[in-house]
Parts: sequence; C-alpha cells; structure tokens
Amino acid sequence: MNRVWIDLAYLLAAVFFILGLKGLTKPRTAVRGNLLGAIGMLIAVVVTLFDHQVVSFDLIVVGVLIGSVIGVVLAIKIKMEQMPEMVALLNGFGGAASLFVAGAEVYHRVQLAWGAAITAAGEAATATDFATALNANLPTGTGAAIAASGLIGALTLSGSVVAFAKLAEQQWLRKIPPIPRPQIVNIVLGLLAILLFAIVANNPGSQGMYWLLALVSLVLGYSLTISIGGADMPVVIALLNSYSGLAAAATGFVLQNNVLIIAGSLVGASGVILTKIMCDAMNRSLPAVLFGTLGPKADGPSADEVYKNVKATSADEIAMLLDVAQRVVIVPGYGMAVAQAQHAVRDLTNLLKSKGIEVEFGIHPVAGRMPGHMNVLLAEADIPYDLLKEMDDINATLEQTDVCLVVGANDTVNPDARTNPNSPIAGMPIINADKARTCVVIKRSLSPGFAGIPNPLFSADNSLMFFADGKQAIVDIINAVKAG
Amino acid sequence: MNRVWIDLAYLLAAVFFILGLKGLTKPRTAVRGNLLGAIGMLIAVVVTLFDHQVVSFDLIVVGVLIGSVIGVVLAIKIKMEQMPEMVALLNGFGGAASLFVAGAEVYHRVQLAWGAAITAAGEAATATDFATALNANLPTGTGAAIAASGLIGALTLSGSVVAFAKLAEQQWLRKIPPIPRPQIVNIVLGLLAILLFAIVANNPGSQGMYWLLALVSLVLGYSLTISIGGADMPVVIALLNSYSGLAAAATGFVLQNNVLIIAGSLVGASGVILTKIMCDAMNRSLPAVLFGTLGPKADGPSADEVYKNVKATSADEIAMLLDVAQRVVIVPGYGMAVAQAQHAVRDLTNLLKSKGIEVEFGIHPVAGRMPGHMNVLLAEADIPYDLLKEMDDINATLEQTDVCLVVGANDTVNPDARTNPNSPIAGMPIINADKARTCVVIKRSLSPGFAGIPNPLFSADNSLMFFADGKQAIVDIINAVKAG
Amino acid sequence: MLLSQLSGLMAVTSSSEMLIASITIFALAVFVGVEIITKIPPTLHTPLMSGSNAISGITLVGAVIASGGADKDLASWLGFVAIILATINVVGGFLVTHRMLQKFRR
Amino acid sequence: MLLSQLSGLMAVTSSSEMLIASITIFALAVFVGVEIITKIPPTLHTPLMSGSNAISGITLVGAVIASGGADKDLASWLGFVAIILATINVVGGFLVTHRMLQKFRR
Ligand SMILES: NC(=O)c1ccc[n+]([C@@H]2O[C@H](COP(=O)([O-])OP(=O)(O)OC[C@H]3O[C@@H](n4cnc5c(N)ncnc54)[C@H](OP(=O)(O)O)[C@@H]3O)[C@@H](O)[C@H]2O)c1
Ligand SMILES: NC(=O)c1ccc[n+]([C@@H]2O[C@H](COP(=O)([O-])OP(=O)(O)OC[C@H]3O[C@@H](n4cnc5c(N)ncnc54)[C@H](OP(=O)(O)O)[C@@H]3O)[C@@H](O)[C@H]2O)c1
Repeated sequence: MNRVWIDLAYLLAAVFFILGLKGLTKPRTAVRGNLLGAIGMLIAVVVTLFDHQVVSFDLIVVGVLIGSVIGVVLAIKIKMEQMPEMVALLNGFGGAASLFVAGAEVYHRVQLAWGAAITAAGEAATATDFATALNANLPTGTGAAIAASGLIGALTLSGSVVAFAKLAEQQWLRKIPPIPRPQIVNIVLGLLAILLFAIVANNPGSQGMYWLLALVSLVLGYSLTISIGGADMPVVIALLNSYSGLAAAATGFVLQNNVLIIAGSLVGASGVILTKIMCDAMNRSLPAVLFGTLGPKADGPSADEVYKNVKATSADEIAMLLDVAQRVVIVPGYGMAVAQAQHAVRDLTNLLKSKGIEVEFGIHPVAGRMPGHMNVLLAEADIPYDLLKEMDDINATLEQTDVCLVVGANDTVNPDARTNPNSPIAGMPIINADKARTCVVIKRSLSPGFAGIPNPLFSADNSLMFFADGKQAIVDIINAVKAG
Repeated sequence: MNRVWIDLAYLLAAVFFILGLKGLTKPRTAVRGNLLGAIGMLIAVVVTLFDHQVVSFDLIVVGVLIGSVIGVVLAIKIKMEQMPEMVALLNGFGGAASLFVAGAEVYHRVQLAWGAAITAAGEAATATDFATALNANLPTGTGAAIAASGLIGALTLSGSVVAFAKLAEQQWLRKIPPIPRPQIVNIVLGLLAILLFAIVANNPGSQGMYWLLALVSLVLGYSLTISIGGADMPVVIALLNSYSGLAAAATGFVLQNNVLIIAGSLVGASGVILTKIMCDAMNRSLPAVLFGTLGPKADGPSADEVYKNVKATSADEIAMLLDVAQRVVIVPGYGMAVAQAQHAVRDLTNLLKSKGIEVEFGIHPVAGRMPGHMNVLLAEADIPYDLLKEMDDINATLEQTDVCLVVGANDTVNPDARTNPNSPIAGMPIINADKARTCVVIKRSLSPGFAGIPNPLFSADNSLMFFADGKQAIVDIINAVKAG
Repeated sequence: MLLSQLSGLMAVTSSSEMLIASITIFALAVFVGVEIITKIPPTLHTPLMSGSNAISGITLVGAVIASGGADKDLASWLGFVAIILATINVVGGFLVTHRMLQKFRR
Repeated sequence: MLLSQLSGLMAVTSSSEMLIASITIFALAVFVGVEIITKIPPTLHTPLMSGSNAISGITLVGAVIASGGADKDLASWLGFVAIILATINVVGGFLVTHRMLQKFRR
C-alpha cells in the first residue's frame, strides 16, 4: 500500500483515540468512546500489516493470538475489586513492549549499517565506515528517542510489577530484604541511567549500552517503587501509566510514526492529570508521595486516648434511626471494596427509598484505592449514578442529613484533617460525616485506615460504631429495617 | 539562523496562541491571554526575519510601519458600538493578505522554475522543461494549497467588505442595483470557482489562472453576501472569520509552515463554533441564514391588530414601580447599543442597588449585533460581570421578578417565538420578559426589530411602553427615582 | 484522488524538519489530551485509567514492524515478545474497560 | 544542545510524509481549538471574535517571506501589500481586543 494511505490511516486511528477519550467525558457515551478507541487500535494494527517493512506474518499472527487469549482471559477473570492490580500489570506489559521494540530497532539499524558499510567499503569495512553508514540512515533525534524508549519502558515495567505485587499483596514481596539507604541508591542509579541515556542517545549503534541502560532502568524502577507504601500505589500507577504513554511516544519518534506519538501523549497527559488529582485530593505533593514523607509528623494523641468514648451500636438500633430519618447519606470507603458490600448497599438503598427516605452517596475523590474506585463498584451494583455526589456537593447538604452511614471509610472522613493542623493528613479535604445529625460507622474494629492514624469521628458525640464486616453489617441492617 | 531554531520558535509562537485562547476562557485571565497571543505573533514575525529567504528588509520595515500606524489609529478611533464593523474590516484585510501571499508564491515558483529550466536546457528551454522544473521543486499538495489560499482569501476579502458596508450602513450599498436571480448567479460563479480551483491546483505555474480564480472568487464573495440581510451579518462575519483562518492554514500548507497551519485552524475552529452558537440561538440553520429563508412564513397578525392594547407610561410611573420593587431584571438589546445607554444603565443600577433593590441583567446570546455584544458594552460601563446572567439562568428567576426593564430589545424578548408555531422566529429561545410581574419596555416607537415582525409583549396586560430614546429614557427614570 | 495523484511528485525535505513536525504533533496532542481529560468526571476516572492504559499499547504497531522482517533475526524475536505483551495490554485493557463501562450504562 | 547537535545529521524524507505531518498538525490544532473555544463563556465572545481575527493575521509571516527576496520583483511588491494589510489586521485586532478586555478587568 502507498505510504501516504498508511499514514492517513494512522491519522484516522489517532482521531479515533481522541474521539474515544471525548466519549469518556460523559457516562452515557463512555461505552461508545471505549469502542472507538478499540477501533482506532484495530485500524492502526491492520494498516501496519501493509507497511513495506512487514513481509513475514507468521510471528505476528502467533504473537497476536497468544496475546489476545491471555488478554481476554485476564479481562474476564478479574474481579471489579482487583481493577487497580490489573491496570498495574497491563501497564507493565506496555512498558516492556516499548523496551523490546526499541531494542529490536537498535538491532535492525545496526544490521542495516553493517550491510551498507560492507557494500561501500567491501569486506574490509571498518568501525568508521560502520558509524558513517549508521548515521547516514539515522533521522534526527532518533538516538535520543531510542534511549528514552528503553529507559522509560524498563522503568515502567519493573515499577508496575512492584505496584502490582503490592496491591495484590503478593507474598514474595515480604521475603525481599529492604534496600539499605534507598535514597542514595536511587540517586546513584538515577545518575547512572542518565549517563547511559546520553551514551545511547549519541551512539545508538551500541547494543551493549542499550541493554545496560535497560538493566539499570529496571533496577531503578524497582528501587524507586519498593519503598512506597501500598496505599500510595494508585498514584504510582497513574504516574507509570503516564510513563508508558511517554514510552510509546518516544517509540513513535524512533519509528517516525505519528499515531504512536499522538496516542502516547494522550496517555501521558491522562496519567499526569490523574496523578495530580489524587495528590490534590490527599493534599500531598507528588515528591512527598514518591519519596515517602507523610505530612508534618507530630506526637498526635494515642488511639486509646482518642477512643475513650466510643459507643458501639447494633443493627436494630440503626434500623430505628433509619426509620425516623428523612435523608440518609452513605459514604463508602475502601472497606466496602474489601467486603464486596456494594450489592448489599444497593438493596439497602432501594429499601430506604421505597420507604420514602431520600438517599444519596458521598464519594470522596480518593476513597478506595483508585480514583473513581467507589463509582465503579456502585455502578456494578446498578446504583444510578445521579445518586453519587462529589465531595463538595455532599458536604453542602450534610448538616441537613439525619443519618450518615459510613461504610468502610476512614481517612476520607477523618475530621482531624480539617481541625488539627498537626495531623499527618492536615489540610486534606474530607467528607464531613461528623456534621450529620447522627453518624453511623461500619467497620470491623478500631484499627486505622491507610494513613495509620486514629480517627476522632469514631468517638464523637453523634457517632455510633457498628463493628462488623461491611457486607454482613448491611445485610443485618436490611433485615432489621424489614422486621421493624 | 539554523532552520531548526526557526521552526522551534514557530512552535513556541503556536503554543502562545493556544495559551492565549485558553486565557480567554475566564474574564480574569482574558487580558493576559490576549497579550500572550500578541507575544506569539511577535515571536513568529521576528523569527521570520532570520529566514534564509529574507535578505532585504526595506519593504518589510516600511510595510510593517504603515500597517501598524493604520492598525493603531483604527483600534483607538473605533467606538465600542462599532466593533462588529471593525472586525469585518480587519477580517477582509486578513483574507486579502492570504490572497497576495499565495500570488507572490506562485510568481516566485515560476521564476525559480524558469531559472532551473534555462540552466538545465539552455536558452532554448521549452515549456516542458519548465513544467518539469516546476514540479521538481513542488512539494506534494502545494498546488491545492495555493488554489485554496487564493479562493478563500479573495472570497473573505469581498465578503468582509460587503459585511462591513452593511453594518456601517454605508450609502454606496444602496446605489448598487440588486443581482438578478442571485441563486443562479451564485451557483454559476461557484462552479466556475471550483473549476478554476482544480486547474490551479494541478498547474500552479499558471499565473493567469491564479488571478482569474482570485477575480471569480472576489465576485462570488460579493454575490453571496450582498443578498443577506444586514442583521444576519454577524453570522456572516463569524463564518468569514473562520474562512480567513482556513486561508491562513492553506497558506501554511503552501509555505510548509506549521505556525500558520496551527494558528489558522484555531481561528477556523473559533469561527465555526461562533457561527453555530449564533445559529442555534436564533433557531435557524446556517443554510437558511446564508440563502435567506427566514422561518415558516405565514400570514401573522398585522401590527395594528397586535398593538391594539398598548399602554404607554412615563418616567414618574416607572419610578413608582421601581420604588416598591424588590428585584429588577434589566434586559438590554440592540437599542441600548444604538442609544449608547450603557453608562446611564450603570447609574440606574447603582441607584437601585443603593436603595436595597436586587438588580440583575438578562443577556440573550444574540442580543445586539454580535455574540457577547451586550457584555462588552456593559463591561465598558463598569457593570460587574457577575450581575450578567445567561438566558437560562435569568429565565428561571423571572417569575419572582417585580420589574423587568427591557432596554432596546425586541426580537430577543418576543413571546411569539415561544407560543406561536407559525411565527418566523418560532422556536428561537427568548428571555421571558413577559413572565415578570411588570414588564417595562423602552424603545422609540412600535417599529419592529431585526426580524421585522410585531411583538405581542408590547401589548401584554402586564407590559408598559416608555417611548423614548434609550439613553434619555434611563436618565429620566434616574431623575424621577431620585425625586420620588 | 488529488492526494494520491500529488503524492507521485516527490521532493525532499530534511529530517530535522520531520523532527520538528513530530515535536509539534507531540505538543498539540498533549494539549488535546489535557483539554479533554480535565473534562472527564471523577465517576469515570477508573475506566479512564484502564482505557488510556489500553491506548498506550499502541506500541503494538512498532512491535508488528519489528517482527515482520524477512529473516528471523534477533529483531524479529524481540518484536515477537513485544507483540505478545502489547496485545495483552491492548486486548485486556479495552475489554476490562468495556466490562466496567457497561455497568455505567442504564 | 542535543537538538542542534543532532540536527547536523541530515537524512532525507519524502515531501508526501511532510504533507501528512502537516495534515496531522492541522487536525490536532482543530481539536485543540474546538476543545478550548467551547469553554469560552458568552461574555467573552466578542473579544474572542476580534482576538482570533488578530491571530488569523499570521499570514504576516508569509508576507514577510514573500517581500524579503533579493530583487524587487512582483513577488516583493505583492508581499509588501500583504504586509501592510496583515499588519493592520494583527495590530488593530490585538489592540482593539485589549481595549475591550480591559473593561472586563476589575
Ligand atoms: N482512591 C485513591 O485513588 C487513593 C490513592 C492513593 C491513596 N489513597 C488513600 O487511601 C485511603 C482511602 O480512604 P478510605 O476512607 O476509603 O479508606 P481507609 O482510610 O483506607 O480505611 C478503610 C477502612 O475500611 C475498613 N475495612 C477494611 N475491610 C473491611 C471490611 N471487610 N468490612 C468493613 N470495613 C472494612 C478498615 O477498618 P477495619 O480494619 O477496622 O475494618 C479501614 O479503616 C486514603 O487515605 C487515601 O489517601 C487513595
Ligand atoms: N447578536 C448577534 O450575534 C446577532 C447575530 C445575528 C442576528 N442577530 C439578530 O439581531 C436581533 C437582536 O435582537 P434585539 O432584541 O437585541 O434587538 P432587535 O430585535 O433588533 O430590536 C432592537 C430594538 O431597539 C430599538 N431601538 C433602536 N434604537 C434605539 C434607541 N436609540 N433607543 C431605544 N431603542 C432603540 C428598536 O426599536 P425602535 O426603532 O422602536 O426604537 C428595535 O426594535 C435578533 O433578531 C437576532 O437574531 C443578532
């Protein structure tokens, strides 16, 4: 096929990606948006088969078949709760692909250059002839792009695997001894990677240096992520997602292929924006997340002190409260995901609505372990998304709310963030569950959430604790309401 | 300067244009946005002086000086009310510039090709040698781009001049006899232009054909716009604005210059979007605007019939109404611009607010003769823009409004659009001034607005007419309120 | 037709111009991405994450080129591995996003 | 430094690739334009009109190239006229927009 038509098809694919992302701006058009993205990908891949460089198809067909089967199985087997791990893993695969493609390109160019050098200078071709031939065939900027693909791809691969392991709570992580003086190791590895980057960029014919750069970047990706806390992994994943986009864009510069550049930069932008949204919602800076400082550390009150006046309650008592309520706000958190309580929550919502009670959900931007985590779970349980209110909207209504039902949320409803300037999470915007007339908190114990700090909400005058697994608790409440 | 640096500077200029438009998304950042755009332009022009093709600077300096002086004088002399004309005129200049630049490029390429043909084949060079030389130096797509620049540029020029003349109500327009059977003339000219476009695109070495294309396009631009009604000119201007952007983008394809392509497409997008907003707000399709069909024409009631029960009022009576009002909504229209009443309106607003009365403005998207026309006038008079409400917002509040003061608006408050399906403006969204407890309309007579139809609002039970020039009327009301 | 016809006439441009064009495309795509993605509501942030992840599997295009060469050299096999990994990323990513989004449709 | 250093190494690409790159840039710029301009509030539509009008005077760049040639031929004079017209468009457009926008600042 004529090169012009291939390039136009690539442009079409890029337009599909953009329209696909535009589709994601509204729930109503989101499914179609995702399909448009998939169609764009199909166009891009099919048209590549007509590229004049592609002459043998056996490996391609086998590879795509194997990959598709694994991809389909992964996508079908995965539970909604495991989405964060899944994204991390897929992300790592993308990074690895960039790493290998750039590696193949290096090999390919070296072969071509040797061939050209031999044609030009005969069998006695020297290294100089080779270098001349290599550079003659090298479009401007390609060296830097190859080095970037290798570095970012490898870093994304190892970083994503660590993130996956932490989120899936894989056992092997525990067995690995911690890195001594991690900051120094990171700095040394980082400098080494930059040095190798410069070498490869200026001399992209050196395969040894390329794979050394890849190796160092792999180790760097590992050492950078291994010391970050498990609950910060979502930020890391979003960041790595943006890296895998940048790696694809860099590969696009290597191959002078616009669809890779465009798709890569779209993904890069998406990752950076999600990272920023998460950091803002946690009121922490990105460096603080990556290098592990967690707000101003002060000797806060001990948990025992905070939890002196905790009042436990029962399903029957909660049912009585709900019976006289006019407006109920449910605030879900990570515990709802762990307990898989979303379907029970749906049943409770329908029950309350059938009794004429107004029910809304307060969704904190970083509730759970991924941005939008709660929304996916609640959508899975068929809860209409117009009931889901964002933090600021729900906060404006909580003082007029009779019962606020906190289901497995902790840090995202911790009033210390608002009132105690010495708290490690001071300044993080929260859902003001404590402002409701009565606040009922469902969790299994008084143990802390991700931030590892006590929560004065649990012992507030208007708070009642219902200690139970999230799903069981909701089922009990439903039965009590029905009985009452 | 190295070509790479020039191109990077162009990219920087394009980024400035984008950031400049982003600045325009908020009133607070708009001034800075416009400055960013101007800086981008400065960068682009200055860096062009370093282009290797630019070796003589005298014409450039003189041209820029002359242009700047004229531009500054125009920009300073113009009154805010004349903004629509001003934009039309400037737009025409931009189109003309595209036309001439592409013409110069044609001449230039022809010279180069003759030179090359003579070098190759000696003094006996034939037309075939010439054609070969021309095509050898011709990057792909250049022919089409040259033809597009010429066609769009010329059409923009003559169309804009007609739009300017109509808006400025220039006398010479009257003296020109109308075109007989304009639709047929347009179709013939359009087909001719397309034919010439194809010829020039395939044979960009023919200067005669290029200028013939320009001539035909000039006539076409004239004949297309001359039969469109004066009040539809804003739509035409927005459309021509988008054309001038496309002309610039086409010139960018000719010169293979990315900053022209980017800036041109930004302008093109802006013009198309504004056109669509205006058409939507008038509930008319773009073809209907361009080819002059104005809604379903039915024998509506005559003006005399509609205006049987009109009640006239006086400044004193209005002052009494305002005295007992708690909430007043002012709805300005084209008449406020004609009367230059915006400063008087500001004084009235301040006076009413000082008496504890709530005052807001209802701004119809096509009030006046340009999108955002009212906003500019009211901003000029220092009325805080948070008092200016869009149509839908103000409509939600009009039933709770004691007095709605309509200052020189007519079609945009015509309830027929809502209630009478046979009205020429049926379906156009309007500001529901008739829903207020009392509606006071200030205009000089019962003569119609742009759409040329009677307005039942003027004879509604809760309407009072104050027949006077807009500015004088407001001043009288102010004095009456102060006296009362 | 115009395009294919014109594409016959070839002239040469320098590769540094191509590089600048690529950088320009990159910059514009970043702008498009930022503008669109800031409009995506929090409700759809998880699908956005997995969906954009799937798009980043576009390296599949590079992998196909790498492994499609005439002789089965190292480049082909590196490309082969890359094809498998990128396909998992693409297929898994779009499918899982689809699964999630279907729940949002009602 | 990397860039200028690399730009020394020149290779050739075909002009049809350049054309595709230009079309791509055009398409992306249209997307950027649409996304940004739909965010501009009605209050600012008149300044948008005059401001984008000023930006369309970017043909000034082409005019400068056309009239900067060594000999004063027809191209130079056409370029000269184009410079005057485009400069009026640019200077007048930005200035008048500035005048308008200053009223919006408080
Ligand atoms: N969403 C994101 O994108 C994101 C990204 C990065 C970081 N984070 C962080 O993650 C945290 C999220 O806050 P959050 O309020 O959602 O959760 P959280 O603060 O992590 O607390 C979750 C609570 O759920 C309870 N829980 C666990 N399993 C349960 C079960 N089966 N039944 C009932 N309760 C159960 C736990 O208490 P028990 O053990 O007593 O039951 C725990 O206190 C924030 O600190 C946020 O900064 C989120
Ligand atoms: N804004 C845009 O972008 C745009 C674009 C295209 C079309 N249009 C069209 O323009 C029209 C705008 O509607 P509109 O309601 O603003 O105005 P309008 O319907 O054109 O009516 C303006 C009224 O102002 C009165 N007037 C004129 N000079 C006056 C003065 N010195 N003092 C007091 N009153 C004066 C006139 O009545 P008297 O002669 O009796 O005083 C006239 O009825 C719409 O039909 C719209 O579709 C607007």
